Amino acid sequence: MAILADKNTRLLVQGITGREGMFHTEQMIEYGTNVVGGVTPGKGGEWAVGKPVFDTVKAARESTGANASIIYVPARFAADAIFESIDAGIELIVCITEGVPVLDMMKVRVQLDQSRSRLIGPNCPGLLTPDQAKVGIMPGHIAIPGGVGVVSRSGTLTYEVVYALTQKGIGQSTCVGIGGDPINGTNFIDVLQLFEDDPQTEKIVLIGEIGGTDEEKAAEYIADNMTKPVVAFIAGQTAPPGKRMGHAGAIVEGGSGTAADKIAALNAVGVMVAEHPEQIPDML
Amino acid sequence: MAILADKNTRLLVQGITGREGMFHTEQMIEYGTNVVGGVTPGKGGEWAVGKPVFDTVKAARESTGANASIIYVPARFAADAIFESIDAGIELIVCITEGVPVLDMMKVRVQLDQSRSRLIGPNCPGLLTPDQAKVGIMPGHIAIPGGVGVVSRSGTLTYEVVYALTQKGIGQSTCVGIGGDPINGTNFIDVLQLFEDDPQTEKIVLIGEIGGTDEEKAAEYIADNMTKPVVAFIAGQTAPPGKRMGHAGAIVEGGSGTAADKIAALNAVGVMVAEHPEQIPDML
Amino acid sequence: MNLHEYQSKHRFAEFGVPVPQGKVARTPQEAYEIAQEFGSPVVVKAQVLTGGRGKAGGVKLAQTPGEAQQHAENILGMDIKGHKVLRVLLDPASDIQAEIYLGVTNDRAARKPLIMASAEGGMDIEEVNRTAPDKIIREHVDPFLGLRDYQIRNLAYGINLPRELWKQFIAITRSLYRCYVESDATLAEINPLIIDGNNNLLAVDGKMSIDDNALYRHPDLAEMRDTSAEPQAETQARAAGLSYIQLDGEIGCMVNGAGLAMTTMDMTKLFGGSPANFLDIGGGAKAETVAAALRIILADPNVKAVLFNIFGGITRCDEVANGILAALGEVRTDLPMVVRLVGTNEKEGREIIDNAALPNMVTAATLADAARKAVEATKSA
Amino acid sequence: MNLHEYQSKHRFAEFGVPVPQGKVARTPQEAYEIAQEFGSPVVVKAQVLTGGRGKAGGVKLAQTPGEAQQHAENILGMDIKGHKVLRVLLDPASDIQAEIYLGVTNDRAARKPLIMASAEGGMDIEEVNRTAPDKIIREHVDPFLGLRDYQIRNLAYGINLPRELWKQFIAITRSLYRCYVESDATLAEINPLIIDGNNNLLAVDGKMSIDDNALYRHPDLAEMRDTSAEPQAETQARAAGLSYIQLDGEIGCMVNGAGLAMTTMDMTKLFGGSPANFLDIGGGAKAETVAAALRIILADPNVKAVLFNIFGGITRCDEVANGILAALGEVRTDLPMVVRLVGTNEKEGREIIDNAALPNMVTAATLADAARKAVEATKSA
Repeated sequence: MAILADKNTRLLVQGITGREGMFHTEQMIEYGTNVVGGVTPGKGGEWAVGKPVFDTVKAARESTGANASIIYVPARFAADAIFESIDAGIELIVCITEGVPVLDMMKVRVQLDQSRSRLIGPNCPGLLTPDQAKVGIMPGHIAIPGGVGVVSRSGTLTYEVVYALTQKGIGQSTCVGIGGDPINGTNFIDVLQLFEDDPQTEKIVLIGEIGGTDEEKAAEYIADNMTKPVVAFIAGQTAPPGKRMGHAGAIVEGGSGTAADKIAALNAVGVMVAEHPEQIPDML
Repeated sequence: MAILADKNTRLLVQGITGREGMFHTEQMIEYGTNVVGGVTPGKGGEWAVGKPVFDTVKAARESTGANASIIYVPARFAADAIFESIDAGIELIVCITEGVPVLDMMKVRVQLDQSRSRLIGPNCPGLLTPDQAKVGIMPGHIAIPGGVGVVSRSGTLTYEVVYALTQKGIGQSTCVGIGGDPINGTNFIDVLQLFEDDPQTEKIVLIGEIGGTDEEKAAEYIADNMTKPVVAFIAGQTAPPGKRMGHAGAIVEGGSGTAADKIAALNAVGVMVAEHPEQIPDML
Repeated sequence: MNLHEYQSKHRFAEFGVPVPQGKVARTPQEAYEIAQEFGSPVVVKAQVLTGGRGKAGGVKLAQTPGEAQQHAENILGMDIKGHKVLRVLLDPASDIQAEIYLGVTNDRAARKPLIMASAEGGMDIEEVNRTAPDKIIREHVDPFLGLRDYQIRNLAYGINLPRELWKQFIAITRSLYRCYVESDATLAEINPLIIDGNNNLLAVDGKMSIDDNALYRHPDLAEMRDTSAEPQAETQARAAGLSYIQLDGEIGCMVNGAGLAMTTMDMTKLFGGSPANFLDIGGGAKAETVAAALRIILADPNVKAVLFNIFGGITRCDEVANGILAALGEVRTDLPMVVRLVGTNEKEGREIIDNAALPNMVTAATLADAARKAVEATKSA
Repeated sequence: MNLHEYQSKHRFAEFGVPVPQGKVARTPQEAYEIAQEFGSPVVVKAQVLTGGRGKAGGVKLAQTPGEAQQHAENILGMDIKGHKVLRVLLDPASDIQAEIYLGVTNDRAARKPLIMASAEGGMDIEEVNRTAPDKIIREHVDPFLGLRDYQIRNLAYGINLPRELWKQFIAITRSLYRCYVESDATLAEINPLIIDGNNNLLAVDGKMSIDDNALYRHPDLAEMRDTSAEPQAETQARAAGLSYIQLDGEIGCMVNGAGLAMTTMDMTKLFGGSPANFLDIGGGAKAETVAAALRIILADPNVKAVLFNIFGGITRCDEVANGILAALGEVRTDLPMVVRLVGTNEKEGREIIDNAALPNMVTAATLADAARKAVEATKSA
C-alpha cells in the first residue's frame, strides 16, 4: 500500500532537460520509479534520459497516461508549472523547486483548492516509498520498506531520521518531505490523515521545526483523529528568534512558533517528542 | 414551503438610498416582505424607508441577522456589491441591476462557485412567493399562492404568464426571474431542481427565449431528473438571427439558440410548449 | 458593438499583433493614391459590419493603382446584406503560405473566455467545426489566472505549428488575449492569421465585438461605433433609449420588455401577419418615450397597423393610456391601432382609450385578441 | 529583506500614501541643516533594522536645529540590540490627535494576505492584540480579487473612524495594499497612521519586509538592502551563498540543510555546550564552499571548537571528506574539530578523515557522539 507514490505511479518530469531535472531523473529511474516522460517547452519530440520529451503537460499526459509530475524548473517558472499540471488533471504534483515567491504560492493555493490535484512542496525533498517509487531527491538507499510513516518539513534532517530507522532495521511505508515554505501544498494534517488510512503504516514519525503553527495544528488533529502512535521531533530549540519587523507578524501568529510551544502542544496530546533524532527508533 | 424566498427571508437592500432602491423597497415592504435594513456606503447610521442603513453588508448582517440581499446599485458597482454579499456569507443574493459587463460576471461566477451563496440575476425581476415575500420588482398583485412554480428568463413576459395563471385561478408557489444575461447566477436547471424538491410545487412553467443553450440543457435535465410536469413557452420565433460577427460564436454555440431548436428539444423529452402564453393555464 | 476590420486590426496592433500596414479609402481616388503609395499589389476590402462580403464581391486583389481605383469604384456603394459599403480598406497583398484561425470569445455555457486555434483557418472554419471539430483546439481561460503560456503552447502543439513559429505565435496570442480582456471584448478573432513567404505570422483579417455593457470603461472604443451604415431608425431609437430592430413586416409593435416584445411579434405571425419591427420601450411608459417610439414606427413605409402591448406592472395602466394619448397628440396618424393594456388598473386604462374614441384605435383584452385584430387591420387596409 | 523606515515610507509615498517630507542625515551637521531647512520642530529617528529603538532612546523631538544636531550626535553610533545606528531620519514633527494601526501581511495559516486596522495604534498594538483582540479588525484578501473597497469600509467601520476621514482612509488603504502586492512584500505596516490637527491622515512611521524569493522581480528593491549594520560575517556568508546567523556560543557548526543545522545546534546545547552560529552550506559540499564557511566560523573569536555534520545523500561522504581536507589546506586552524559524516559511503569518508590523522580532528559516528565530543573539546580548551 504505502501512500501517495507506489508502483502504479506514472511520473512526468517538468524540467527534464535541465541540469537538476536530468540528474534526478536518472536517480529516480535507477531507483525503479516509473518515469514515463518529461516536459520542456520547445523541446517536444526530443528524448532525455531515455524518455520522451513533450512541449506541454497536457500532451505528455495524453501520450503517456501520467498520473504524477515532479517539478524541477527554476523558481520564476514554478507557479506556472504547477498551474499547468493542475489544468492537465495531474493527480499528484511534487514541486522540488525552492525560492517560489509567497504571492505566487497564495495564488497556487486558490487554484489547488478548486482542483482534484494534490501538491507536495514547493522547496521539499519529495517522496520516497521504499522499493516502490522515489519521487524527489531523497537518497534512495537510506530507506527500507516497513511500517513507519515519516512526514517532515526538513530535508537532510529527514534523511537523518530515516537513516536512523533503517540502521535499526525499522522500515518505512512512505517518507514525505512536505517542505519548509510558509505556504505549501500539503501540510502535516493531510499526510497524517493519509497515514491513518494506510493499512501498511503502523506508526508515524513527525519532524517539525520552528516557525508557523503547523505542528500545533497537527497536535490537535492527532488528539481528535489519530489512532496510530505518533513520535515527533522539533528542530530549532536553540535558534534565535527571527528578526521580525513590525507588529503584524506577532498579531497574526501570536506567541507561538517556538520549539518550546510546539513540544508542549505535542506533549499535551500524548505525543512523545524526542530530544534528539537518534532516540526516535527506540521510542517507536 | 415555496422556494428561495418566504416568510423567513430577512432581506437587506444594497443601494437602499438610491431612487430605484427606495421605490422598490417601499413596494417590497408593502407586499409584506421582511426588509431588515439597507446598505449604502457612507450613509451608515441613517434611515431609509423606515429601515436602518449600514455602511457595509457585514455590519448590516451582524446587526440584523439578514440572510438575503437584493442589489439595486448601478451596473459599475454591481460586481463589487455581489462580492461583498458573498464575502459576508449572505445565502441568497438577488441582483436586479442590468448592464453588468460579461467579464465582471465571469469573475463573479468563479467566486460564487467557491461560496455557499446563491445569486439570482443580474438583469432580472427577482422572486415572488405569493403572500409571503417579494424580493425584486415583480408586481405583487398579479400573483396568488398555489402549486405552480414559474421560472423565466424574461421580465414582463413572466408577468404576462403569471397574470394569465392568476386570471384562471391557478396559484403559484414561487415565481423566479433568472434574468436574460449571457452569464448569470442561477439557471433553469438550478430552479427546476428546487421546484422538484419543493412539496408545494406540483407543476412547473418554464419561459425561455432565443439565444444560448439553457433551454436545451433544461430539456435534458427534465428528461433525466424531473417527475413533476413541465409546460414551456419560448419567445422569439420571429426574431431575426443576431448580427453575429466572426466565426467564434458559431463554433462555440453550434447551430443552436433558435426558438425552433429549443422547442424541438423540449418536445423531444415530452415537454409541451405553448404556442402563446395565454394557452399555458389550459395546458396545466 | 461590432468593430470594422480596420478598427479591429488597429486595436490588435496597439496590443502588439502584427497586421498589414493598411489604409482606409472613402473614394476611388483615395484608393488610387494609397495603392500608389504602397507601390505593391494591394487587396481592396469592403468595410461592412456583416459577414459574407467575400462571396458578395467585396474583396478584390489589385496589381496596379489603377486597378485598385477600379475595384474601389465597384465596391464603394455596394449593398452587402443590407449594409452599404462606405469605406474600403487597402492592405498590401500578402504572400500567403498557410492560413491559421485564432479567436477568443466568451463561452456562456462554460462561463469563461475560450480561446481557439486551428491550422485550417479561412472562410470555411465553421465547416471545419462541423466536419472535424478536433481540428479546432480549444482552451478555456480562468478569468482570474488569465491566459497562461502553457495554454498557448497547447494550442501551438495542437495545430502542429512548425516549431520555429512558436515564439511569434505565443507573442501574438498573448497580445490578442490581452486586447480581448482590456477591451472588454466578447470576440477578438484573427482569421486568417497567415504564415507568409518569410515565415512570419501576420493578422490579415480581424474582427472584434465589444460588450455594450462595458463601454463606459472604454470611451475610446465607444467613439468607434459606426452608425453610418445601419438603418437610420435604429440610430434614432438608440438615441431615444429604445431597443429597436427593423424587420420587413407590416405590423408595427410597441411593447415594454424584450421577451414580451418578441412574444408579441410571434403572435402576429401566429395569426397570419408579420411584424415590422422589434421595439422594447423599457420600464414605465412616459408620453415622450411613447411618442419617440411611435415616430420611429410610423417612419417605416411598410407599416400598415400599430400594435401596443403594455404590461402595467409597477406602472399603472391608466397612466400608460394617458401616455399613449398624449403621444398621439404629438404624432398623428391615420393607421389602424390596437391597444392592449394589462396588469395594474387595466380596466381604467382601457376605459381611457375607449372614451378617447379615436376612430382608428381599438382596445383588446388578451394578447391573442390584440394580435388577431392587428392582423385583420392589415388585411383590410 | 527588511527595509528601513525611511525606505518604507518613500515606497509608500510612491504608491500614494501621505508621509512626512522627511530627510536622512548621516552626521549631526547634516541633521542641523535639515532641521534648519524644515524650520519647524523635527523628530530625530534612528534608522535600524530592529524594533525597540524608542525605548533605547533612538527617537527624540527637537525644537531647534541645534537640538536636532545634539540628538543626532547622541543617536548616531548608538547600539540598538546589536544594530549600530548609521543614519537618522528627520521628519517635521506632527500634531498627533490619534494613532491608528494599519498593516498588511501574509497570513500563512489562512494562506492569504491579511489586512488589519485598529483605532489603538502605536507601540502597544501587540498588547492590544493580547488583551482586546476585537479591537483589531481583520480582513483576509483573496489574492485574485485583491483588496475590495467594501473590505476597507469594514475596517473603517470596525475602528469607528470618523466618517469625514473615510475617503482619505480608503485611498491610503488601497495604496498600501497595492504597495504590498506590487513590492512582493510580506509586511507593509503603518504604525501609527495619525490623525493630525487638520483632520488629515499621515503615515508617521512605516515598515516593510520584502519576500527574498521575489526580489528578482524587483531589482530596485534589491538594491535597497542595507548590509552596513549587520554582522560582517553575515554579509560575507550571503556573498558565498551560505545561510549564516551569528550566535554567542562557543561551538562553530557547519551543516548541510537548515533543519539538520538547527538540530546540530540543539544537540550541542543538550550536551551542555552552546552553538556559535547557524550555518547551512546547502546541497553538496564542494571544497571552496567548505573553505568559505570555515573562514567565517574561524573569524568568530568566541569559537573554541568546530563541528562538521554532513549528511551525504546524493553526494558521497568520501567526496565530502576530501572537500573538508582540501578546505583545511586553504584555511588552517589549531582549534579542535569533530567531523561526522553519515549517509552514502560514510565508512569511506570516515576513513579518509582518520587517515589524514590531523592532530586536532576527530570523527564521530552518531550525532550525539559528535555533539558530545565537540562540547568536551570546548570544556578542555
